[in-house]
Amino acid sequence: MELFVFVAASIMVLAGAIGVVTRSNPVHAALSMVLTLFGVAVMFVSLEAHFLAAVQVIVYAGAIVVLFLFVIMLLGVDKAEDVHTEPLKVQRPLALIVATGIAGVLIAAMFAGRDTIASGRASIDLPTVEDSDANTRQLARLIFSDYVVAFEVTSVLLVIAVVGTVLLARKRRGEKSEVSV
Amino acid sequence: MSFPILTALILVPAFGALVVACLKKSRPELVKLAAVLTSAVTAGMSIWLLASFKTGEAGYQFTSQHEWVEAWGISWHLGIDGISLFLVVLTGLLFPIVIIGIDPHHDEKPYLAWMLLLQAGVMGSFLSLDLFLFFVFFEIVLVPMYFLIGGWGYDNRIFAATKFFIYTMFGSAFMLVGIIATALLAKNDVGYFTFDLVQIAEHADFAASTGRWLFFAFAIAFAVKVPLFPLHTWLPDAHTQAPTAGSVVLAGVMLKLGTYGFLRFGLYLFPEAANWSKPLFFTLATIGIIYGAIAATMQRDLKRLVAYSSVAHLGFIVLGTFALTSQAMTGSVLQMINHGVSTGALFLLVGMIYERRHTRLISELKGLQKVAPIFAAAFTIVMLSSIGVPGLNGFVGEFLILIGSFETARWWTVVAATGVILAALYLLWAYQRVFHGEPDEVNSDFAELKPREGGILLIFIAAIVFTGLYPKPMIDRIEPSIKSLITHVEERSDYKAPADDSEHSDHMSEGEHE
Amino acid sequence: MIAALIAEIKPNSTWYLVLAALLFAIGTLGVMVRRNALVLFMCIELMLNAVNLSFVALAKEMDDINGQAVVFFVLVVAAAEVVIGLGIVVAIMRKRVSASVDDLAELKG
Amino acid sequence: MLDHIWLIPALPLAGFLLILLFGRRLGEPKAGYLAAAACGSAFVVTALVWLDMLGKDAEERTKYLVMFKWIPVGSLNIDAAILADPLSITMALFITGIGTLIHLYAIGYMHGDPKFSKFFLYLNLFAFSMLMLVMGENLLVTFLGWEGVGACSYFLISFWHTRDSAATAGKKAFVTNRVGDWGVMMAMFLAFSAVGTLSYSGINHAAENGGISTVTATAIALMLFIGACGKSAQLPLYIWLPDAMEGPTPVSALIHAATMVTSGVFLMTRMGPVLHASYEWAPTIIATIGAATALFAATIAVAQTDIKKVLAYSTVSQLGFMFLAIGSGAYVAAIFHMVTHAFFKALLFLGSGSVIHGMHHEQDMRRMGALRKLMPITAGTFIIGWLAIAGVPPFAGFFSKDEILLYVFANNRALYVVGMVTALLTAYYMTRQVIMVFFGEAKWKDAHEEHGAHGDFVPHESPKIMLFPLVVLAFLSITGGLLQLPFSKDLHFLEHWLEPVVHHSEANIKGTWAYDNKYLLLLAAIVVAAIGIAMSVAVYAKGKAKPIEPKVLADGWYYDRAISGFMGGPGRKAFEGVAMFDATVVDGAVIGTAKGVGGISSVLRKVQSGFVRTYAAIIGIGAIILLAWFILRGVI
Repeated sequence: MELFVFVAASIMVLAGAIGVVTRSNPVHAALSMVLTLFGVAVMFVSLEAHFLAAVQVIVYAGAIVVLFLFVIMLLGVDKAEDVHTEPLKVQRPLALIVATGIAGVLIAAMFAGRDTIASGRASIDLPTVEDSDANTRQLARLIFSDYVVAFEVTSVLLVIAVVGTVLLARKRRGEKSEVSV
Repeated sequence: MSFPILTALILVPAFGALVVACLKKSRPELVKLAAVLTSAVTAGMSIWLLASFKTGEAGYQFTSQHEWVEAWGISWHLGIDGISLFLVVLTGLLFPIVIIGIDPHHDEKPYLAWMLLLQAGVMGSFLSLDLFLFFVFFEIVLVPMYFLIGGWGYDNRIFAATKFFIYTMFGSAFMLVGIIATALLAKNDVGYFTFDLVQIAEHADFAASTGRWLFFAFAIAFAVKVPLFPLHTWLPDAHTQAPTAGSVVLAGVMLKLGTYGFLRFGLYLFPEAANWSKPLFFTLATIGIIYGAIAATMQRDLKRLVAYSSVAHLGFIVLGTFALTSQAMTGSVLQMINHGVSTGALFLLVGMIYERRHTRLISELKGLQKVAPIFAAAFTIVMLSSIGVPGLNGFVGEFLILIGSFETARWWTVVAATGVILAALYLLWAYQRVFHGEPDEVNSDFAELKPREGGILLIFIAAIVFTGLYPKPMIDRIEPSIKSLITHVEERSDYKAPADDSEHSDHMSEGEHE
Repeated sequence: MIAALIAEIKPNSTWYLVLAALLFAIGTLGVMVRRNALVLFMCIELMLNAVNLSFVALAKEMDDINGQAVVFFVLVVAAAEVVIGLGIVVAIMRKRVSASVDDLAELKG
Repeated sequence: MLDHIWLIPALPLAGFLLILLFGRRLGEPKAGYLAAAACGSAFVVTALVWLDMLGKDAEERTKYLVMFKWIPVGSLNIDAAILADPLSITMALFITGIGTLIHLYAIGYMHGDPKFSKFFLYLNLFAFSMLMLVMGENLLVTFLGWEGVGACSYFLISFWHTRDSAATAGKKAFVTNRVGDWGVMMAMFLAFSAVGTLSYSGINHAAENGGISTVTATAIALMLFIGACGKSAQLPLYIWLPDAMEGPTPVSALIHAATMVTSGVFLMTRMGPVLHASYEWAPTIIATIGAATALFAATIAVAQTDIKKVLAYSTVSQLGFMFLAIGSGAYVAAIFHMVTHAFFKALLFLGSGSVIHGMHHEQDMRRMGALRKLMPITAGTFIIGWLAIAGVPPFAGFFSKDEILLYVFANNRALYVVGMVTALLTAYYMTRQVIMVFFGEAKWKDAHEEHGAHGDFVPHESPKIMLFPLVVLAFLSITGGLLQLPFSKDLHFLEHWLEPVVHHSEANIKGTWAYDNKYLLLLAAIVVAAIGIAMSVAVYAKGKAKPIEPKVLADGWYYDRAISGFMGGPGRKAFEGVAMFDATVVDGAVIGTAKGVGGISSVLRKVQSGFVRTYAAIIGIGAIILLAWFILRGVI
């Protein structure tokens, strides 16, 4: 059963990812990304990170992707990008090599570092993850105790981001926008 | 607590620069007034300093010390002794003369502000007794000079200014490393972390190899500034392209930062290394003397010629500095002033020629003595001073340097003295081509000296003649500090100064008189 | 038999990590080949997701919930980043028509 | 009076300052009279001092006067001090005396020159410098005067600076003298490091008492001699003196015949004890160079056609004689000859100046002739000068030259022969000059008709103010020999007078063959002079033989030309090479470094394409490399 879930989720993730990279229309790309994000959420569930799975769906698929789509629609850049030509000649082969290389070294690193992971396991305090609420409770306890400062700073960051975006994107007086809302 | 005269010497021109920068451009007379006033106040203070300086004392006078960055041992430590006294006075007097006497032709406001900032920087460099403070001022000096050359210079000014700036920065980078390393390495000996020059010099005891490395870090910066062969090539470009005032200040006081640095920091902090490396400096100085003179002979541009002659003259100063005898070193300090006065005056004169004829090329000038005899006479006196004719200031310094160096650097001195012949050659040849002969059409309406120009030159000529005939007041103030420096070097290295057998000579010269 | 055998196989953390590596590689590939600024952002999101996935997988592997806490923060910061990024894109789009990053080459040496 | 010796140099200095301030306002001829008065009063003071000295014992004739401490640093203690002793007063007497005469002469000679007052400004400055030179108490004060006269010489030679040749000659004189100055400076350094003082009394005292090692003494003496070679125009540095004739003739008379050029002789005399303390070959070198110069210059003088050039080479030759005397230990004879030479050479120069003045600035002797009738006083005095220099008794030159030859004979007979040949040549070329200028046919008529410049050109006698000095100098040239008559020990006035200064270093020739047979040598000298005159008369007056004036002699053995050729050719090329080296190699290294950095940057900056995607790829490559590195190192 777990294998089936994993394979299905993997296909979702990879297909979505490839879709993002290859679809010429940004709207399609954004929709492909939703597929990936769902796949990852599924995996979170199977990895018993229920809270994160929920957040993943709500924040990413719900908020971020919608934001993307809004911006695409707003700016009217939904016309297809010409993905068949590449003005920079070396860019595509180079990108392929680099991407393959990164995948390669990451996997290699993973296998090389397996022992470290194995040795690290015993030394860490294990939170129990049995009932469905436990994960959320534990995470909440952790965030509001050990990570409370980081949490507060993150909230400040979000406020700044909002204010900053409003400032960036607002129309200045006298400035004629090419995009009418 | 007496009046902090030294601090005032730095802050008054700096403040003047600020005021000038803030004044309105539309009121040029106010701007000029502010600049003249602050520089005159500085001049007055430096004269007061000269008058109240205690003759015959070796140590630092008028010291003022305040913590600046306590955690790093940096302090605002100023002081003056015989070595720096006349350089400070020269700085104090040269700037008002230049500000009053030379017209920048355009953008007077920023020009004056930069000049005053330059004065503050040079003053600070000569007065600092803290390594870090010195470095700050040493670098501050570059900025106004860069803008003066770049903003008010001649055709190729940007290139020259950039070359000047980068070349000097290159040297300073080594010194910065040297300064930090010195302070860190001296921490154990001194007992606490400090950049204070006196504390480090008196207490630190560097291992021979360490001291040599540190010494060379400093020496590169100073050698570039002096400039010592083969690091001299920024000088002809900077001098040629700089506006007249820039050249006068550059030759008058800025080059002395290098030679002064050797005395104040090189010898004082690292006596062992300086003593060990002196053959190198003798050789470079001697090469500089001969080489600069030969190169000067063949220049087509009057300003370049004077610039190369500076290379030669400063070679004498470096030779005297490292000779480590009281005659040679006193002569070096004296020659710093003399070179400032006579080469400054030469640049002033060349600037006047340029004002009139809009060329500095020797081949374009001819027969000026016939149409402007007083101008030619002034040029002649300054030229003879530069050649080193006795009775004028150039000779006193050169003679003292050579007679002192003869004791410790005999063969170098023998060669260096031939530079005296070459000096006559290049200056007289240039003089002949510019002033002698029958003036051609373009040169025949060359204007005679104007009263303002004559007045300024008169100050220079008075200084030239007075120093040449009666240098004793200067020597009396310089010598004690030099002697204590030599003692300092003797205590900390295996150098022994030649025996001071004054009994012998006194018996001869005074016993038989009357 | 085979089905049973297959059912026996449980995907362990390595599987997830390999998948995360692949996802990350695809994300980088996208960053390198796509010109549309918005798609670029999406690819960056993919890469972030890859990292998140590996964090969660390792948290399970090592029984350490700290990994999940990190993912939580990554999510929040990613959201902030997207907001700012899209704000910048909007600001740029005011000045020019194209969303292609190739046109934003003013810092060319 | 001895307390007021400072007046001697101070008076010309005051004259200089007055003319500097008011010269233009005074104008012609007041400025000239002021200058002459300054110099003349200095002469009066000197004479008074001299009389005062005469009244004292020999030991009390030395007076030091310290004006102020000049350069006191550590053990070096130099006073601005002057010294009056028999030697310096002798020098001062004839400097101020002849100087005054020449000042007067110049008032006439420089008549109408636009820079009249400036000329006297320089002359007074020169007189001051020259007096400082001879009255200096130490080497440095002397050096002050030494360079001062050099500078004045430079100003005066290039006085007519619009003429290129005058400007070049002035520069040449200064630079050549500087070579000599290098020697003087070296001597000062050596003396200071050996003795610790620069005062004459200190150095000479040490030299007399063995306080200076023989090596050092030799070095000092030879270095001083290099300086003397420069100033006194000896081989190989004589080249500037013939060119110095570009200056106005009074300058040639005062500076380049009577006073400045003899300062080398003075300095060697002053430092005689040091020369005495050196190796024996050192004086021999000096004597040999002196003799060589004397002969060399005399041969050149034989073929010169310029009236002043003949006298210039003659001066070089006579100065060679003086060094021959110095090298032979005959200091008194050297000074004696210096004084008589000052008389008759100044006379000859002033006479030639009078001729040039009368001929409207014609200097070529081939265009003169038969001037004795038109310029009787000039001719008469010139002839007296000629007899004096040719060594005809009882004129001054005869006695002084004979005194030198006596010592030379005792010292080195080969050099004596050289000296005799030179004496013969001297009589020959001076006779030639007198004949060409004052006797024979009047060639100036044709010459000027050819040019057509002056239709009714007739040479005229000079004004009285120019003739007066000629007469005085002619009188002195006749009687100058009285200073030191060879006949009896009692008649050696100069020797007794200078005794306190030279007693230590003066050679003792008593008992030598030469001393015992000095009348024989005297007779030989007369014979030689007579032969020289007779030969010249035969060639130039009677036309019995063709004149021997080869081009090689007229061109001064090509020595000067070789030097200028070298300086203008390879020397200049070498200098240019250095300048090129500086521009290309030294500065090239700097510029090259800058260009190199710039070049590398311009390659590297291409990496900054501005394409974000490319940057991403590069980051990716970097990440791969880093990770691969860690994996391979086994860090992970």
